[in-house]
Amino acid sequence: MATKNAAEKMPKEVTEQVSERVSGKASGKAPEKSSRKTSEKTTHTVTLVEAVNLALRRALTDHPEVVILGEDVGTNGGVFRATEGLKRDFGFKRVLDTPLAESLIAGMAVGMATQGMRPVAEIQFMGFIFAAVEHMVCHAARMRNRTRGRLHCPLVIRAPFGGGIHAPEHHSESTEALFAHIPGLRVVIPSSPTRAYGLLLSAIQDPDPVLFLEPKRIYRMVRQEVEDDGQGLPLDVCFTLRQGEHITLVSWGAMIHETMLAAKQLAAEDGIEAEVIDVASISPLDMDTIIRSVEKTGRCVIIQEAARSGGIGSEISARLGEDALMYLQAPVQRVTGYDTPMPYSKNEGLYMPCVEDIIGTVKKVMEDV
Amino acid sequence: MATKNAAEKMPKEVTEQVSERVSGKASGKAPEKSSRKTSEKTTHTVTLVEAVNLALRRALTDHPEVVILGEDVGTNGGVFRATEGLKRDFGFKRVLDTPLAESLIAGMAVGMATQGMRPVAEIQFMGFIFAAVEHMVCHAARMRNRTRGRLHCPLVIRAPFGGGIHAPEHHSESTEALFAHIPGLRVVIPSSPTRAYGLLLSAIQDPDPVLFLEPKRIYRMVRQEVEDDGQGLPLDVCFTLRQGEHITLVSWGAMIHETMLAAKQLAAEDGIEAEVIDVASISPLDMDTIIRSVEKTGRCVIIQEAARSGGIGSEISARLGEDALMYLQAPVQRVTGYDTPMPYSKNEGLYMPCVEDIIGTVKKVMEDV
Amino acid sequence: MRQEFVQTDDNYCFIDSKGKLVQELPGEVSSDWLQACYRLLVLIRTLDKKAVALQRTGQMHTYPSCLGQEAVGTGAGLAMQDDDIFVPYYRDQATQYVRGVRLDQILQLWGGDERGNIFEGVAAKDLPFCIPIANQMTHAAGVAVALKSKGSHQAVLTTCGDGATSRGDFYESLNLAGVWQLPLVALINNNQWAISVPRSAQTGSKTLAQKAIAAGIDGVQVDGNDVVAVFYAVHQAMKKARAGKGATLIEAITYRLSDHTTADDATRYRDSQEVKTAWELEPVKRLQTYLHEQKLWDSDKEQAMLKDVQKEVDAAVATYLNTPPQKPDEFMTHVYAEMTQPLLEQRAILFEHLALRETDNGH
Amino acid sequence: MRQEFVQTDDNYCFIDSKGKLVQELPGEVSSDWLQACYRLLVLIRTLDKKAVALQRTGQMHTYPSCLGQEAVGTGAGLAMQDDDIFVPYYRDQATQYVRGVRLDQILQLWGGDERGNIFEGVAAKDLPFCIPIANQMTHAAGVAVALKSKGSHQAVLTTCGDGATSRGDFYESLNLAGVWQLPLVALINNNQWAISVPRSAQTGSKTLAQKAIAAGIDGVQVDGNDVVAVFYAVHQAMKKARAGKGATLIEAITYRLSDHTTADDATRYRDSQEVKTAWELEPVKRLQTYLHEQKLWDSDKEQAMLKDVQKEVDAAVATYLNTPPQKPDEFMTHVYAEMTQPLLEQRAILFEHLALRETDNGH
Ligand SMILES: Cc1ncc(C[n+]2csc(CCOP(=O)(O)OP(=O)(O)O)c2C)c(N)n1
Ligand SMILES: Cc1ncc(C[n+]2csc(CCOP(=O)(O)OP(=O)(O)O)c2C)c(N)n1
Ligand SMILES: [Mg+2]
Ligand SMILES: [Mg+2]
Repeated sequence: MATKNAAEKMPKEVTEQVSERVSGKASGKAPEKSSRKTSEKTTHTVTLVEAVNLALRRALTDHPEVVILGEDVGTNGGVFRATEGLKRDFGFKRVLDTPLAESLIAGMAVGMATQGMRPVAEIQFMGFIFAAVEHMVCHAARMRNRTRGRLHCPLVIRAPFGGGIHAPEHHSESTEALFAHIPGLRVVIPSSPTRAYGLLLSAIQDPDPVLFLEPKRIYRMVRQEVEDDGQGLPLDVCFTLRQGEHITLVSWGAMIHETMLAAKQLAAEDGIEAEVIDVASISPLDMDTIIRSVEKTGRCVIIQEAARSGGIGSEISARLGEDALMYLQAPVQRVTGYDTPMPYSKNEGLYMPCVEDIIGTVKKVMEDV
Repeated sequence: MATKNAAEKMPKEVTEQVSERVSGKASGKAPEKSSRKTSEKTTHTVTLVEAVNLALRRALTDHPEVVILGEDVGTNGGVFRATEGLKRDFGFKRVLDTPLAESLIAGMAVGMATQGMRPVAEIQFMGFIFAAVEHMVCHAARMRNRTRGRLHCPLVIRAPFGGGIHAPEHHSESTEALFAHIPGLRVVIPSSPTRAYGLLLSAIQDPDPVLFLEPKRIYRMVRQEVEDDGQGLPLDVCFTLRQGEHITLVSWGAMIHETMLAAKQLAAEDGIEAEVIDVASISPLDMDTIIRSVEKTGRCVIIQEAARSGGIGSEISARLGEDALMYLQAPVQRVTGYDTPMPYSKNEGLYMPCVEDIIGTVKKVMEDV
Repeated sequence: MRQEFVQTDDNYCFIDSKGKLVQELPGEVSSDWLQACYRLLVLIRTLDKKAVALQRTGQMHTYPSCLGQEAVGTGAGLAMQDDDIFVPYYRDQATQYVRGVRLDQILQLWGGDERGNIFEGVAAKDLPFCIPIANQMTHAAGVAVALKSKGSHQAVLTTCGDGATSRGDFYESLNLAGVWQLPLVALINNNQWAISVPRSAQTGSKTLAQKAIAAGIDGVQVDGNDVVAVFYAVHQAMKKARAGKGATLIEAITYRLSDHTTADDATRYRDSQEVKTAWELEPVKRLQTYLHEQKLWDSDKEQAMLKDVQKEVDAAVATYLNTPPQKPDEFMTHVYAEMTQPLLEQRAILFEHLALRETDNGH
Repeated sequence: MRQEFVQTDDNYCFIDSKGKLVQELPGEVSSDWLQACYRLLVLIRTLDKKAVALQRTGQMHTYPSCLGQEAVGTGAGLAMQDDDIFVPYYRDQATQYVRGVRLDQILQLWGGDERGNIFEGVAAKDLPFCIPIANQMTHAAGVAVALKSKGSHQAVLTTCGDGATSRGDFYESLNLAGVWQLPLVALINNNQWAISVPRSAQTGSKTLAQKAIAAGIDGVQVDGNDVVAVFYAVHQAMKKARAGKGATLIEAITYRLSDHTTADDATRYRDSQEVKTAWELEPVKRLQTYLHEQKLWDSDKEQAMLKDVQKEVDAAVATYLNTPPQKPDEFMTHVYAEMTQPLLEQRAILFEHLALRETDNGH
């Protein structure tokens, strides 16, 4: 199962520019071979969550060692319907409703993975992932290294994350940075149906553990044509969604939506052409693509929904300061959530970065000389 | 119980320079008043771990609501003897040996704290803290905000951390950055006996939850005179341990030791005068002190034992790039651990930054123009 | 050690689903008590219906109905003394109300406003409801430690669902309660479902009560649809706890007649026949029947009570809807006792952003 | 449901502390088996002593002796079939050895070298020992799920200490094993201490075996100092598991005769009299006595065996001490299947730093 060239998989609703870097890398990064031949291709017009479902379906079809597990993933099809119909179509031995215990879910996934299965576990909301952290950090991320390659953990932990859907407390967190600091894990975040499909397939095929975070606010925001061809997208490159020479905007997850809107508005109203990079794989981080863009534009704004201090934005900004300092015509700026818990649902809008915040910050950075 | 002016509490073994900023801030930041008068002053020549013991003793004496809990903290006095003699002297109602369950330890500390107690819980090694994360993130850090101040969580979680003592797997981690990204927590790290005493007392007196990480590699490295006067040190300032005009070295925890050695050697052999800042409270972060120093020196190297990507060093570097860009004469550089699990004990030396690494990096940064 | 543990407890039920007395009522239960109790059940059901309606009309966010489980919460609440501490989970509207949390606060919380957690009076030291499953149980253990170490004669009541019994915190807290003889009572609202996962898929143990044996504490099953049985079991267990005689696990057997929350659609995963059967066991009707048959109740009383209850709920809804919003920076000012330097800086950014949003929305 | 559960199991003990037969040996146990078993116990004790000596002389890092618990590990190991999977904790030297892990690898691991985990042969799919307490039990549950879903007739054996029974993972995994009827056997090495915390302070339950009741699975107690009893209990439980008849929790009652690890000093927290008493129950002597009395053993055989065992241990030590170090970047090359871009960049930094260190040490 080869990784498709990233360019082919670009979403339709955004400017279809892929940096050379991405395409270049992608071809050299085919995930592990499938144990079965991929089935027929079909094209579907789907939302992000439907693309997740499509990828899971494809993985279950092509790889007998794939098993879905989690709370309410079976008969109920997941609280967001990401696993809808999978139990019906693949049976209860492939789609397991577990007892309500996140440490168990992560721990058993580790055990399963060491014996050659490819568990794809769902944590119902990222706010409930903390009990799974011990197994992710101490075992999933280390089994290969600990055994010098004798055993490894090809598992995926999926979790919807982020705010904006007026959910109760603990249902709106963005703590991706915690996991990006853990060596041995991959942390991958799609921001469109095509990328959800391609990245999730690659995550499942990858021989190492992947945390796959799904931006639930945009689960149903747009539809795209997704070719269900079993082809993954590369896990270790950024996607350049829009080219521009004046400033680089870097983001990931649901914030890509606001970032693209801001870029369009800046172009239309102010003649500012922003390059937009979707980081997608926040760990390991593809700094080359970002640095190359900033070398060109000289300016950068990073947009992150998570709390400000110690987020992925800080890592990217730090790396730019270290490796692209001489190209920077203005300080890198971050538009972020705040160092507070996500407010209860009535006030989450206050917390979340929005288009106006991005545009305002970009204009300030453009004025800087 | 007032916070002592930070300057008075500086360790004896290092250059006793405290930035104005620190002294200035300290006076305005007295932790909560004690519920009892502090007892007599005495002076002790102690190691860092003994200073921890002294502070715990003082807190137990002065505050009836303080209770110590954890695994082996009672009769055994803790596996590093941090709680030595406390059960004997304060009784089993004040010093609780808990069952072996970290989620329980953190969860019960939350419950105790909401009812006016001040639990000081020990996690035996930072590598075993992960099961406590759920309660730290979802409850300790949020109880005040969730209840709009009706309840709060004045608790301390102490844990020895870091490598260099040839311990088994999971006994040498430095994952402080995970906690520094959690709003509502404080994360405090002493690097000398005096700071261990003063910061731990302030952590216990603080009305909010504090993760207090003890650099076990230097638990017994030096002795200092510590005045057991019940006075805390401020929790939200950096400590400037050495003044210098050529470059700023920023570190925390055990790495302060290597950083100070490097600074001395650089001064003696190369005439490079480094300013050394001990961040001490990595969250909330006192960037003012660091920025002010870099405005003066124009160069900065950050030394961190933790994995490179997404560490505290990244946050500091990012902030310097954003707020001090025009002062930077060279890119900020980081000397760090690697994006790998800590190697098993035989090879941990390969992973850990050392004096030579720091000096080499500083010289490179000094050459940059 | 292969023997399974299924033993029906003596006081499993007092008033059965037909409204018939199964055994003599406990001395603590008077006719007045029963009538007040009935009003509470109706009030909670009325609030619950209203809350769902508010959510359906966009005036509230996700809400977890307690339909069918009113007796569990009400019976538990009535068994508590003022200075006991309650450590709830999210389906405890009834107990919280009995503890003095206002109805409008309950709505406010599910409307996404933290101020609903500013409890006063008896509930001032109670914990807010806990959403991460079973976490409240270790908090409750900690509260019990605090009470015990103060030498008080109070006890702690904590609650959880049947699904929660699969989580580590459930066992860790009960284990502590056993070995430290804590004044703790843990009440399981066994409503047969954890979202879409039935009780039978959650554990292989025949009862949830028998999980107490792992902790060396007492375990009791009660009919969770009989408010008297719930009250009496909790009452006895709390008395034991207050007397320093240790912890109890109580399994109240009931049924979640509603969807899991307003975001759920239970028809996807459970049989309508099962729900229909469960309706025959529900707690309100049986108490009404009993009161009627005892001549303690009539339709005049019923009408007056319903009107009164409706008025109380309507007033709460009005208060909820008319509560002015929080200040825009209020989500920053309670994170720490004092605002930190980073937060002060970030508040400035917030205000800048809010100004940008204003301008942009203005033009 | 107030009844406590203490029931002595039929096969609690076969050979008692005086070396006397308490009941007929199981058919599976032959004289040859017993002699081989005795050699294993002595071998593990010899290795253990040597390992402590290596640590004391700075040739190894922290080491957890299994002194006194050799029968638990040995009996368990002998009850496993080759294609079963073992999921150990850190005090399982004996079982690992029986599974084919080399003695030098055991030393290598405690000497701080990951290559000790490169098991071959029968143990190739066994997990490395787990240090975070009880985590291995959920891994074992996952392994059991994998075996079950492959339709294999293998079973999983996992182990833990008495302290581990306080941790959520212990209960969560057993609960799953119960409800999913997993082919899992969990064996508790109840050595009475979790570092300094005695069994009595860990839980209020009278036995650890009764914790099985919470999961709806069988629980059994055995004399952990009788290698036959341990073998037979594990053997029976594994057979049941392989037959698809569900999981078992076994509590093996023994004693930690050593310090917790070489970093510990047990005299700080426990009575020397208790240790003395425990020595009278230890597993090696009783088997030796039994063999002698059965005329299956004599001092010639003993001498020959001791010499042989010493030779084997000495050879392992030599291999351990002479193993060349890993390559300096080996701690980077196994983090992911392929080195990532950041790691490639960081390897360059590592080599730069190593060069700096060389130079600096050179002048
Ligand atoms: C740790 C955690 N995991 C998952 C969830 C999502 N979730 C909310 S309620 C629920 C089911 C709870 O079932 P049960 O304990 O029976 O309580 P009930 O809702 O039926 O009253 C789940 C899985 C959560 N809140 N917390
Ligand atoms: C999660 C976790 N917490 C704490 C520790 C530190 N620790 C190592 S061994 C031990 C005691 C374990 O006791 P027990 O389960 O009885 O096993 P034993 O060592 O007696 O065989 C502790 C607390 C750990 N390894 N993992
Ligand atoms: Mg339920
Ligand atoms: Mg033990």
